[in-house]
Amino acid sequence: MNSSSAPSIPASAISRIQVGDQLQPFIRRTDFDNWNRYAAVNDEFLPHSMNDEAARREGFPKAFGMGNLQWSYVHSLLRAFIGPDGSILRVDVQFRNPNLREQTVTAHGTVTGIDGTTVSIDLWTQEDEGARLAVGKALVSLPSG
Amino acid sequence: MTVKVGDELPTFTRETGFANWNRYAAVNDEFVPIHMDDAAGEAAGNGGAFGMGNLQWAYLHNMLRSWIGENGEILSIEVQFRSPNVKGQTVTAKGVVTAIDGDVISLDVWTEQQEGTKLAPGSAKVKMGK
Amino acid sequence: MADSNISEAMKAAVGTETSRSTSYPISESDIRKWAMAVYWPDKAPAVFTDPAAAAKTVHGRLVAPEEFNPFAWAAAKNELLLTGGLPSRMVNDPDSSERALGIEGPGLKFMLNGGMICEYGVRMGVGDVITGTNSVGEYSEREGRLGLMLFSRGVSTWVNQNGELVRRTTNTLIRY
Amino acid sequence: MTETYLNDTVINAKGTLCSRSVSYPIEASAIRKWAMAVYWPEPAPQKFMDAEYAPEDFDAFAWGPASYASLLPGDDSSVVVRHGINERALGFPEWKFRAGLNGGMNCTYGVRMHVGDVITDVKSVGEYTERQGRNGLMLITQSISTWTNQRDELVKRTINTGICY
Repeated sequence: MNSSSAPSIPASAISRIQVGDQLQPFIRRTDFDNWNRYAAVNDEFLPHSMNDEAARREGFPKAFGMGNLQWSYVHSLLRAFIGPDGSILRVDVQFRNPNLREQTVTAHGTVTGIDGTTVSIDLWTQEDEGARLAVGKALVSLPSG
Repeated sequence: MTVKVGDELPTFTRETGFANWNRYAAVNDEFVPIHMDDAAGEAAGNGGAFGMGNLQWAYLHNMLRSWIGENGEILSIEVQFRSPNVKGQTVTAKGVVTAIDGDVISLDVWTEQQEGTKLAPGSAKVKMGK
Repeated sequence: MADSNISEAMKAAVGTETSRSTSYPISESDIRKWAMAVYWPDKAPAVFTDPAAAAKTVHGRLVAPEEFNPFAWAAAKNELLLTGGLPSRMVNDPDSSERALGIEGPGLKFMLNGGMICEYGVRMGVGDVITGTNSVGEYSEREGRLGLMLFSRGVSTWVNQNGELVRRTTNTLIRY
Repeated sequence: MTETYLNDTVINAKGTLCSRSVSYPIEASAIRKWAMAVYWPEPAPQKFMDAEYAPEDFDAFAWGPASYASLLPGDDSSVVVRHGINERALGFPEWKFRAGLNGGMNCTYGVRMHVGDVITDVKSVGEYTERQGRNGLMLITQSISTWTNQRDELVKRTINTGICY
């Protein structure tokens, strides 16, 4: 876990951010509990996310979660960082590996650039062993001050 | 429509499994391990995950609503959950008229699986839509 | 073995609008439940569940999480702009996006969600009615661990009832 | 071997009002999704898609109440009991059961629920009985849930039966 020793940054104003800052990670142990709730709100009832057998038929060792939920985790990570008055301008994510049942998924972000009140961030989600599930970039804007 | 004692209602049928149960959990916030995880259902002695009694309840309501029509009324309903609704079962909600008293119709209602075993037997009182 | 799965017809289709949907008005409970689900088991932030807390933000009202989908479950209106078939979300068919265009698909067997890019405009909030238009994005391909992989993109543009851009999403589908 | 579950506290609790929950206003979106789920995979009837009124079985407290208050002396309402009643706050024995089953429901309907309705649910203790069964002595619990709308009209009264052993 490469962020555990780094300082975590609360909802912020632009003046307190520096390149290299790590965002406070967003962590979830993932299982049917999370996926079925997500399916509930997004009407995304996929057999391979509800049923181990169905996932095995598709060649995966067990059920796996929606890319869309990784997407939400990344947004939750960004929202905590920007606070209620910041905005998310752009997010770009690729899904590299399936989020298998019972993995603990951690969403991380690192500040890579600051331009005026716009902050660029590298972000990713990883499982317990550190393998990256989703990787991407974001642009957010923070309140000045 | 003239209703008489002994009339059977048009049935309501669903093949049941995670696809129905998780949708029901979605609207009822009923995310219980025994309903979404085979291992948890097995640990509870049901050989796998099984469906919510509340969904059997909803299926009985669906059947009644379609029979009584737009302006009908379900006055009361009562069921017992006798047997678990396990994955892959085809569940059918059925009803039969047992008595008529003025405009109040009494019914036996139940859900059964494909072999005819009753899962949730009960009774209801309804008024037909005018 | 084909050198490319991208036909001339597929190239020509890039930019075509395929479908348009209009949402039901976004309600408080849609936002509340979305936030509860994606933050679970923690409590959802008050800005998504408490109109009074939300009123104190720059938005001045309850707004939805950025990734909220007002078309989940049902739309008030769905229009197919092409006659070839259903939008890809409705069926589990790797060729459905080409089928919708009335052209032949590459006939690949497997598909994966390759990722998405989203650009955000104004926030969605209670009462907003969103119109989403889907169009065909660029195709590309490359040799990878799963053989020749086809990358196709769908572009979805959402505007609110005032015609303001809410977001533009580019989804990448990987087929092999 | 348990000889009886029914001590005086349990027997005398019958009829005790336990909690009052108030729902969020019912929204068209909740009615629509409920109907879509219970009719799935067929489309829900149009009247529910248009949210003319809610299906009878609709739960206005799914996904949580807007407010919850225990009516039991000494209970600080910190434990929100959605199903059944707060047996601990009632001072019932801390039974250790191997299984708890949904035994059944009995519901009497009044007026329909519509968009904008705010439902109040008052839960009370029903009859607790016991019976010798295959799995030993079973406790049969009843909780009663009475729903009224913002005009104080009865929406439904439900008796939930639980079986514990």
